Amino acid sequence: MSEENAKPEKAPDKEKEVKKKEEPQVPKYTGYDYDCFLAPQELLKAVTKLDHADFFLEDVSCVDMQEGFQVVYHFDRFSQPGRVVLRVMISRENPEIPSIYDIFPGAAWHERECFDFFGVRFTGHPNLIPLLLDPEHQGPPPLLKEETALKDLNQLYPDRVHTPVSPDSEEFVKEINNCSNQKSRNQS
Amino acid sequence: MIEAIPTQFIIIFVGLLAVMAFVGLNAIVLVYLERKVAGFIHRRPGPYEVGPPCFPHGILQPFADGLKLVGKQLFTPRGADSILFWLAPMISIAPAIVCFIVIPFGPHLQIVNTNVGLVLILAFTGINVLALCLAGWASQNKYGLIGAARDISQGVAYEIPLLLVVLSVVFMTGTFNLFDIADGQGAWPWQWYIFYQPLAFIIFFICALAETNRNPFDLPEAESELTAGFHTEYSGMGFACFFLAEYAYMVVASCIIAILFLGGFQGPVLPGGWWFLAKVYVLLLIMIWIRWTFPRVRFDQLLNICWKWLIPLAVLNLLITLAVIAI
Amino acid sequence: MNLDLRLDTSGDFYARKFQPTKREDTLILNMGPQHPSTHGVLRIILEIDGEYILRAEPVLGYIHRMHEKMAEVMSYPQYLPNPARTDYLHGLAWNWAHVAAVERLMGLEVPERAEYIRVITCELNRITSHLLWWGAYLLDLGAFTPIMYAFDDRERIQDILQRITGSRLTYCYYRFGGVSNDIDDRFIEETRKQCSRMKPRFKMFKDLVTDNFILRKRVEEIGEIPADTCRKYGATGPVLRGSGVPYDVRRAEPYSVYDRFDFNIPSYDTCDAMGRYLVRMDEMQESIKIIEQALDTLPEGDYIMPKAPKKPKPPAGDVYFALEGARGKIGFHLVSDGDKSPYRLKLRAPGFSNLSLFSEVSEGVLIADAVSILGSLDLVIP
Amino acid sequence: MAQENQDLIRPFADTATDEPIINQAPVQKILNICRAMSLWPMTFGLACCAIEMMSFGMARFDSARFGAEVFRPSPRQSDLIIVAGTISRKMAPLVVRLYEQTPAPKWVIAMGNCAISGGPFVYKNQYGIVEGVDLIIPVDVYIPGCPPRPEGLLEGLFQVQKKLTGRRWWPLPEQARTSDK
Repeated sequence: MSEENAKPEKAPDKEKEVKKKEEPQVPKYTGYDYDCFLAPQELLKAVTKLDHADFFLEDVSCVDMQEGFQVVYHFDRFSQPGRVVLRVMISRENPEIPSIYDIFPGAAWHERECFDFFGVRFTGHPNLIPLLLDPEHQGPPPLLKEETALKDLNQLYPDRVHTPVSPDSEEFVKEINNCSNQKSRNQS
Repeated sequence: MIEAIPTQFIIIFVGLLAVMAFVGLNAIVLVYLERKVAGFIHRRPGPYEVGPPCFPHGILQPFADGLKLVGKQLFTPRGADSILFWLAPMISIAPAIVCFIVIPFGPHLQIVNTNVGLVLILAFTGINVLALCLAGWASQNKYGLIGAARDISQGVAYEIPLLLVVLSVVFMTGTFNLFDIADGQGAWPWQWYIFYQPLAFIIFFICALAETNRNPFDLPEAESELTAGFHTEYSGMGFACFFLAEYAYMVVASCIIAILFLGGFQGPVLPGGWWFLAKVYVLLLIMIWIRWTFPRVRFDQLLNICWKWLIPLAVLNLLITLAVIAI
Repeated sequence: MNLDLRLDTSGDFYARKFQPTKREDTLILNMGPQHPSTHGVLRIILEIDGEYILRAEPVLGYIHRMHEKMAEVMSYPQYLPNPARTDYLHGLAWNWAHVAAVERLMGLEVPERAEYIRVITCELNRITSHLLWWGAYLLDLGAFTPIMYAFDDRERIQDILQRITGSRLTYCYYRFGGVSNDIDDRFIEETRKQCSRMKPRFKMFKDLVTDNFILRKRVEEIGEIPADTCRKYGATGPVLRGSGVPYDVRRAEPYSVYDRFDFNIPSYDTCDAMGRYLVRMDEMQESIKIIEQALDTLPEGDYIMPKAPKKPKPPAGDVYFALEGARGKIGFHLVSDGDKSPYRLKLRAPGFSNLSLFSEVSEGVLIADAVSILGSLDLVIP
Repeated sequence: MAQENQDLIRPFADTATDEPIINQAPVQKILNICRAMSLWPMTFGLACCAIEMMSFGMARFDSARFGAEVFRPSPRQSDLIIVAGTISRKMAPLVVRLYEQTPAPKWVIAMGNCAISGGPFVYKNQYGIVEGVDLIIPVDVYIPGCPPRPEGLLEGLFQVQKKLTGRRWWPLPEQARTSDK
């Protein structure tokens, strides 16, 4: 479990330099302090945990890829800054994911935006109507990619494991409590 | 044949024509003055280039604006009550003109000298509220409706301290006749009633700002809240009439203040008419100055000022006046 | 004559979704999209009882300009001029966010001088943004004159920036690995002069406007946003700092050379519009402090990395870069597949999150207060 | 591009207006001069260009000098519609409505590249904007720029005045410069 989250930027500086020489194709800096994949049904549990840990929602976005839609949730914290990113894979055929509106009401518009651009349906959202798009917009959601342009997870995130983490796991709890940006984000 | 028309009627007729010319001229001067003063406060030139070289500083700007408004398409919105919609600007401008009939501009410059001059003016200026109410209601526009509602509550509220303050002056002088009130004061500032009634003057000035819908009390047409308030739907001359009426009421209010508190046409050296004009224009300049300086108050604050402060103070002022007179 | 004013919004999609409640005496009012106080083209559907707002729902998207789609179509350098158009008041910050996200992804080093130049220009731009907000906010409150004074300073700063960046408003000055051209002595001199000119003017602004009692009555205790509401909605920037949380990206996750400067993060725990107002007024002074420090310690060197790639092809992966704009936290989530254009770009516009709490805050306030709250959020609608 | 999106373009605005009551040439000529000298713009900003439109009214450029001072928020009272910014498809019907709400002698300035042709936001498969405001309302003067400088907008105002009265009222910049020497 710990291996899949040991990302290059979390590594100490020396190792980072070494890795850069070995694999120049991996981004040096990602801006994430904790990065994990989640199963859709466990999203709400994880978000509740983040809420209790005083995180705030930065945004909700969506990436269209071969395996389906990757819905990305970014969280950060005021008191002890450290960015957590939750990634949830959902299928292209049935793009449904629970809405986190009840926990973070600020997610409502971000989710509506995803609905606009990708057609992802957020179950439990109170008002899932077009936000930015013209309600008379015709045709498929505009940010969907053509079949030929789709990339898969291994192409986009080489070099890491994509199996979901459980929000109950010790590691998740530890990471969200301890995450801070001291190392990975000092960029000067 | 000539005898069939009473002289009084001819005087009023000629006087009305003169007053209309005066109101029109005043509006033109005030529009220009307002923009120039605004420009001065904003540190920019204001109207400057319009007009041939023989009319520098954009003096012709108000004429261009006026003629342009005359040439604008008149527009009755769908769903509006067209009779009331077009009646409203007329009702707004007409009483303003009538008010000028009883105002003594100078010792010998008054069209009708009547014993109830002050009452007449207060009565006629009250009609403006009705006009704005009709305008807002008949134009089938929600902003207009809210503007009208604001105007009614504002107008009704501010009539009360206004009347109370006027009463205290009337008790002092014992007359409603504007000429007599002005005549009763001396030529020098310490002989004016502002010296005896400073509180009344302040209350009256604030009420006058509110009654004429000037900033900071311009809530019926609050631009950033209600786009243009009660005259949102008016184009061309309808809008111009409201504009004209606003300036006419400003002049009326300044005239009344000048008569009640600043000695009217009284003044040393110069003939009375000039003194009157000077006082009125100083008051108008202060009004313009206030407009470009202050933010707008909120609606409930506006009413609070009136009900919680001005009315009790006006009553107090009246009681003190009565006590002093009785003693 | 049709007097049933409740019915006439029915022709529109959003109005149909916004049905009036069962009460008979309410009015549905459409504020915008063309309304002087919604700053551009925001539309707010209000249900009002008299002048009290029962419900408010902002409708946006009237200037949705497809920035995210455009990023996928265009290559990185082609997309350079566009982020500034997302938030046209603080264009340099967006420009920076785009450039920096790509730099982080590629591991590009930026010369120190370029970082200093970026800080100076970005802070100048932040002052212009706050000045415009200040003028426009007072315009919302009915005072016309302050905006003229604000534009006086704004135009001077724009002249300084224009000489060096080449545009007045929608800047495209930063390049991958540096900035497009070096600053010269005249720029430094003019900036110093402007900084020393601004300082007494803030005192004048305070005496002239901030201490005005009518203004105080209009903004104090209006639109109280508790810090927890900010957290729930993800509000950042002056809105958050006006609620007593001194969170600033420049301090929380220092990017560029911000950790070398000494500046305060102003915050007021009154949570009301006055707090947000004062935060912005203080922030301008802090920006001047930063600019002066940066000018004093400006290092020599390259203004752009000599071997900066003209057509960058960052490696596959994703990056999240956040920086502090005038309105709050700007986020760039860039997903790259190793090609010449991004695979997916998500922009986090701070105004988006800040506006989403409006409907909660504006419940039960007067229309005039709603205008005041809306102004104090300082919106540039995405 | 235009052909692909033909079905999505909004209908053209209704441009019918009333005949003038006094349709005499000299009267109309005088009125036209007055109109040219008092063009009241509508406070109608759409995007970035709106900020430059604000600068145009502010102390430095001061449109008041040329009579275009009174920014009216209500379309009923304005003569000049400055379309300042990108017209999204969502906004297009409202632009048409605002145009139709403005009473008869009215002029339209398309300010900036977005209003002229869609500007930088035109690319393959774009889904959200109208490529040029002249597809939905008639335009009198186009001002290129992204955004145009306030001086450009002033020049656009002069062009509207020229269109109205048939002559240019203010000296050209070159002449102004030579007359200074």
